[in-house]
Amino acid sequence: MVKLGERESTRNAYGVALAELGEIHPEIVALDADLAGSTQTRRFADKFPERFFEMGISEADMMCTAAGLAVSGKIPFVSTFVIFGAGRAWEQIRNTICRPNLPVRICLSHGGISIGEDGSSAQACEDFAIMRSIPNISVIVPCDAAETKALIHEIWDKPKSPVYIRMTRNKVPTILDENDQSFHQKFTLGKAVTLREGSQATIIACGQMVAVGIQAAEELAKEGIEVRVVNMSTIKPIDQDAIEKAARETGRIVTVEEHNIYGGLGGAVAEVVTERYPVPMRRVGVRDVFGESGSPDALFEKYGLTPKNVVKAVKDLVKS
Amino acid sequence: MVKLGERESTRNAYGVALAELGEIHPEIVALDADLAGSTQTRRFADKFPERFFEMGISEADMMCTAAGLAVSGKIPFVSTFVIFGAGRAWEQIRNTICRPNLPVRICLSHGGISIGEDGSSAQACEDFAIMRSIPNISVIVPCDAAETKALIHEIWDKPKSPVYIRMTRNKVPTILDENDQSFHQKFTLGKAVTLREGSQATIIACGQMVAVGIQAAEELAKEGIEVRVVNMSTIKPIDQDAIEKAARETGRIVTVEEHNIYGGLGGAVAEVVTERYPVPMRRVGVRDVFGESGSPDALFEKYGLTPKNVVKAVKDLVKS
Amino acid sequence: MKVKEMKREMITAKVMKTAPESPVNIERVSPFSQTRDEKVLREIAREVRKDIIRMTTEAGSGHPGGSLSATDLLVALFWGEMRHKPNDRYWADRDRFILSKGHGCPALYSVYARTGYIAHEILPTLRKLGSPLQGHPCMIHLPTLEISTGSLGHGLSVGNGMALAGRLDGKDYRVYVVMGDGEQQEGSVWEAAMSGAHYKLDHVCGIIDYNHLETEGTVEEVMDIAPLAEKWCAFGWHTIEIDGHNFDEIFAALDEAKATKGKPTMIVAQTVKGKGVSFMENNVGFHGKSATREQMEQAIKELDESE
Amino acid sequence: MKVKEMKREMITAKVMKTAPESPVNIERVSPFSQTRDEKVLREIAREVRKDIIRMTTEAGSGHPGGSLSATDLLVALFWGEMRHKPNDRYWADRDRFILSKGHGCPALYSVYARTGYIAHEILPTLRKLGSPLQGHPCMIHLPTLEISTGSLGHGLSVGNGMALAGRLDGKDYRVYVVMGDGEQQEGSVWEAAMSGAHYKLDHVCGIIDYNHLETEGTVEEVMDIAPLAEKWCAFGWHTIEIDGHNFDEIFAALDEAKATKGKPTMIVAQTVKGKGVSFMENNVGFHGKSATREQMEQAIKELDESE
Ligand SMILES: Cc1ncc(C[n+]2csc(CCOP(=O)(O)OP(=O)(O)O)c2C)c(N)n1
Ligand SMILES: Cc1ncc(C[n+]2csc(CCOP(=O)(O)OP(=O)(O)O)c2C)c(N)n1
Ligand SMILES: [Mg+2]
Ligand SMILES: [Mg+2]
Repeated sequence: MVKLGERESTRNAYGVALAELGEIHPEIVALDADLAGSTQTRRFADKFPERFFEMGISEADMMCTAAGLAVSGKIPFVSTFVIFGAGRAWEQIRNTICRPNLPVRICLSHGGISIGEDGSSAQACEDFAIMRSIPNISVIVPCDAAETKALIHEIWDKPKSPVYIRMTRNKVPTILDENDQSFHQKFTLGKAVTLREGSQATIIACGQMVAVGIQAAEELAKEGIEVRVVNMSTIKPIDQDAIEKAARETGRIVTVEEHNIYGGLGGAVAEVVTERYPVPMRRVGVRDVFGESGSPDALFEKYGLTPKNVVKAVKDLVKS
Repeated sequence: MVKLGERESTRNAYGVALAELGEIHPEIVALDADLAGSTQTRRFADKFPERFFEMGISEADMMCTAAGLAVSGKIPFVSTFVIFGAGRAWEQIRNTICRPNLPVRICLSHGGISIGEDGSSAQACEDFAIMRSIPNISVIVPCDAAETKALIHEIWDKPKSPVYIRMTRNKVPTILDENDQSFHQKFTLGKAVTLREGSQATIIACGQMVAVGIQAAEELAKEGIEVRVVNMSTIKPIDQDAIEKAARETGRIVTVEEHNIYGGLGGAVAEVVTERYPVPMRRVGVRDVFGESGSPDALFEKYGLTPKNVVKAVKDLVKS
Repeated sequence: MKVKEMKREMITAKVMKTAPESPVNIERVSPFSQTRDEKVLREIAREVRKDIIRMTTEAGSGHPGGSLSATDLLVALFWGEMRHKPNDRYWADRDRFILSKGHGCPALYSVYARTGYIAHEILPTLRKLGSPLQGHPCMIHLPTLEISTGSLGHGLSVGNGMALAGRLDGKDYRVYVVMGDGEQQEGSVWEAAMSGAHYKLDHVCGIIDYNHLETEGTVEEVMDIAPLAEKWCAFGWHTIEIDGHNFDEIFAALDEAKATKGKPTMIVAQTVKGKGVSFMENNVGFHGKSATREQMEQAIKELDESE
Repeated sequence: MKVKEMKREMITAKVMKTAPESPVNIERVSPFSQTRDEKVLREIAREVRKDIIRMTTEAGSGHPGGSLSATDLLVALFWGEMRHKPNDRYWADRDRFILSKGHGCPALYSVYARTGYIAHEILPTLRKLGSPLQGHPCMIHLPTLEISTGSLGHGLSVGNGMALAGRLDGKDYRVYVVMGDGEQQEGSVWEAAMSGAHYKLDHVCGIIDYNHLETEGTVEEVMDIAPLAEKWCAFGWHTIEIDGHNFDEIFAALDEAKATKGKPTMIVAQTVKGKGVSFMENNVGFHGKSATREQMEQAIKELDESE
């Protein structure tokens, strides 16, 4: 049984993990753009001030500086908010990190609408799409703090190519698998994890929407609808086999993401589904609109990212 | 019967159309970032020097300046290469053009690998994905010079929201519909055009890949395989009905685009297909790698964007 | 005109039925009148500062520090400098104002309320779901805004665009853009600097709220921007350094800007982050955090008691 | 050492079997030796210029103008300044070179060939399918490159990153970055300027190829960057203005840069676009267009006959 445990933000776990890794691996350096307190790279900076580079509000410069460090043998972890990293510095990431295929870890926080009260200028719901369209880079969206920690430890030095990680501001429940308390420790790049079995549909989610998917599955179970729940934390390279298996075995797929319904997880899954084993899908996500100020929960409600929305999408498929 | 006519680059048609429109509509202004000769805004600049703003190699500044002009009642046409406009200035487009929903026309040239010898730093194959993930913006990829002209005349003042147009450097054949020589003049935002009928599969293409799709269809016809060919010049808002119709009536879909196979036209079609009427698909495009220097034709050959590749994809589906 | 009276009349502006182009509609008949009287302006600024404290505490988040440092600049512009009509917000000849450091919007919202663009009653909705007062300025939610901001480094370019449009249209409106000092680290600011000078946009006047703090500490430590005035000079701007809390100096600079032809002007205004509230002054802790209720009471008291 | 002899030996370097990390492999045994002898350098520069003309004409595209203007700078750096070993390209202590104005790569490729990093025979493959000599420098295709470039405005930041890494590793290598004058319009250049000064990267030396032309015309008309030296000064760089075709001045500036402590140095080198070929000099038409075969012959003749 999957349970939702204590709440912790993924960015917090990132900061803790980075500071831990810094102790062991002197080649790790970190860069931030005047947001180290928010992204939690401050934890690394405080421990290793000489390996931390505060770049000021200059995201483009930060990405290319990281490239220069990487090409000189360092493993740079680069952080800021998603919108300013993946967005403002997209072309720097594309041309000077991905094109030369450098091992930069682009670990951005405050993605999605859960950034909340700051409003739409920072509520990036485009990052899955814009990052996964670039060759060479891996795209990872951890579902909770524990997975974040496990993945940072896993990816710090492999792959030797760029990695993008999307984290969020708010505290999210830790997902506990009671049969396998430690499933997070097995984080493997490109491998989806099935959190719950079910035969009538599969919910494929990432980030904090995995917990939403689990809640939806539980509600559906009460009504006798048994759905599989898959944590697709790696959006690229995506686990095609897990998707095909879900399509074959459950015949229906609902994706859930804190992202635009265009081009993100839903799009990536649809690409695989249509190529491997076409089945009907629903994509739960932000419906191609800008967000606004509000609490994360109020926004999830307004923008359709609640268990209720997922339940509705599953039922929609099951009855059609 | 559809025939391939004279060759002209889409950017050339754009420059001509823009200069024509400038004559009629004094609210039109144009901006470029030291590439007006290449993007063809030079034609407008020469005629209306006081309404042309050369911004130098400052794409971010150019986009936000255009926003300031738009909010003051002008209709700005903004041009540079795709990689420097959609890429370098992505966040400016997102936050200061799309977020306030301003009628800026982002008309970028030299997209895709057909830019040729300049190599991978400028061969943007991510723009469909990164532009369509932003709310409010329309994404258009004209198939030839004639369509470019028609669409520029259509969209210059409507929608009142941002529009992105992707053009290419090389000369591409004009697509002539012998039954309806003027079909380009009917360009309607969001409406796909069927260029050829067929029942065994549908090729959905955009940009210069439409001509490739037509050639593929002709080759297939010789082998007795009749496929529909659809020009999906509007990638967003995408013509969902045309896609559903193709799925229902032909049962198989092959998308063809000068773009990464992730997140672009293929992704957009797969999203609709899985939601509306799941059928098997193949996505012909650049297979998530960076391009390189070479002639457009040599690159199309090497990166799998020839009629041969489309034929293979269709056969793959038809026999499976 | 007595400020206390003016204030009372100000807040009579009411939220009215929705305008077609906007989710908000505000009756813009207001008794607003302009002045450069320092005593009056200081009273207004005091009220604006109180609004800022209340709004952000009520919201439980927001950026009080940079709102307080910019307050006197905004008050000077809206009451003593800009040509504008709160009861005709789309007046084509109005001077344009852009808050490029969008996170300082509580100050702007208060100024909008106290000049009569919006109802004072809506200030407590800051950052709440459905409010026109978004966490960062959004013109879709609040059409009074000249442009949406929030991502640093965009505003000056937008201002240049408005200035180019004005020139094309033969209008003589001026464009005012307030930026942060941390914001100067964005390269796009320097692109805008270059093009503003290149196009000789002497109807653009930028103001830098040089409060020496950004999110993570002092600007000097995070990424030094000094010598700032020299940079703007080298980029071809007429540059004036002033005390950003001294109305005489602010107006002298604004007048000088207006008199300067052939190049845009940048006013580098030395300010104090958190200005007016003892425990917020020069305290980086209040860059992006609001006061607690108790702190709020204390702050209001201090402001009320200050001269 | 006679230049003619050196040249002959240079081109004996052969393309060898593929190295594990790269699609290209070049035997890097070369008789390369460094010198600041002006006569020798001028001969080398002449040959580099001939290579540039031949390569771009052979390719039918490319950027001869900006390659020719940067030639003397590159020759000075590789022959007379930088610490490097063409037969040990990954030598950890080598000085780093970044061509931020990546479109000028024909000059760099020729320099690589003539110093022995790559075989001279591969120069005619420029811009052809499968060539290590991509239209814009790509280190995946040519690992000799320190970084891939082609998108303007990235190189100085990358150089700063290399410099920070060198400092962390206790190495004393220096980093040289050549930029275009049009490139100065990119805001990210000024971000890099700020951080280079902030981190006191005195082992970074930038050089601006101030040829006064970009794609669409003169830099002054397109988007003026003057006064350029003042800008770099205001951004905290030690700034030196020189004639970029005068080896004495180039070396004096490079020496001064090395002697400057506590701040990075920017050398503003006045150059002539198309330098060395009469009909290309100051001709914007040859920014992004190669010479015809006839023009090529003419250019080679001119170069051969010039002193
Ligand atoms: C491009 C961009 N990067 C980062 C941020 C996040 N951010 C918001 S405020 C701020 C600090 C701004 O400092 P400053 O300009 O000095 O403003 P002030 O001191 O006036 O509040 C940062 C980094 C942003 N809004 N935009
Ligand atoms: C970011 C970016 N925008 C546009 C271009 C296209 N481009 C290539 S060269 C060039 C002009 C460069 O001028 P300059 O820096 O003066 O170079 P040079 O005169 O030395 O050739 C432009 C606009 C580019 N490579 N990168
Ligand atoms: Mg500040
Ligand atoms: Mg130049």
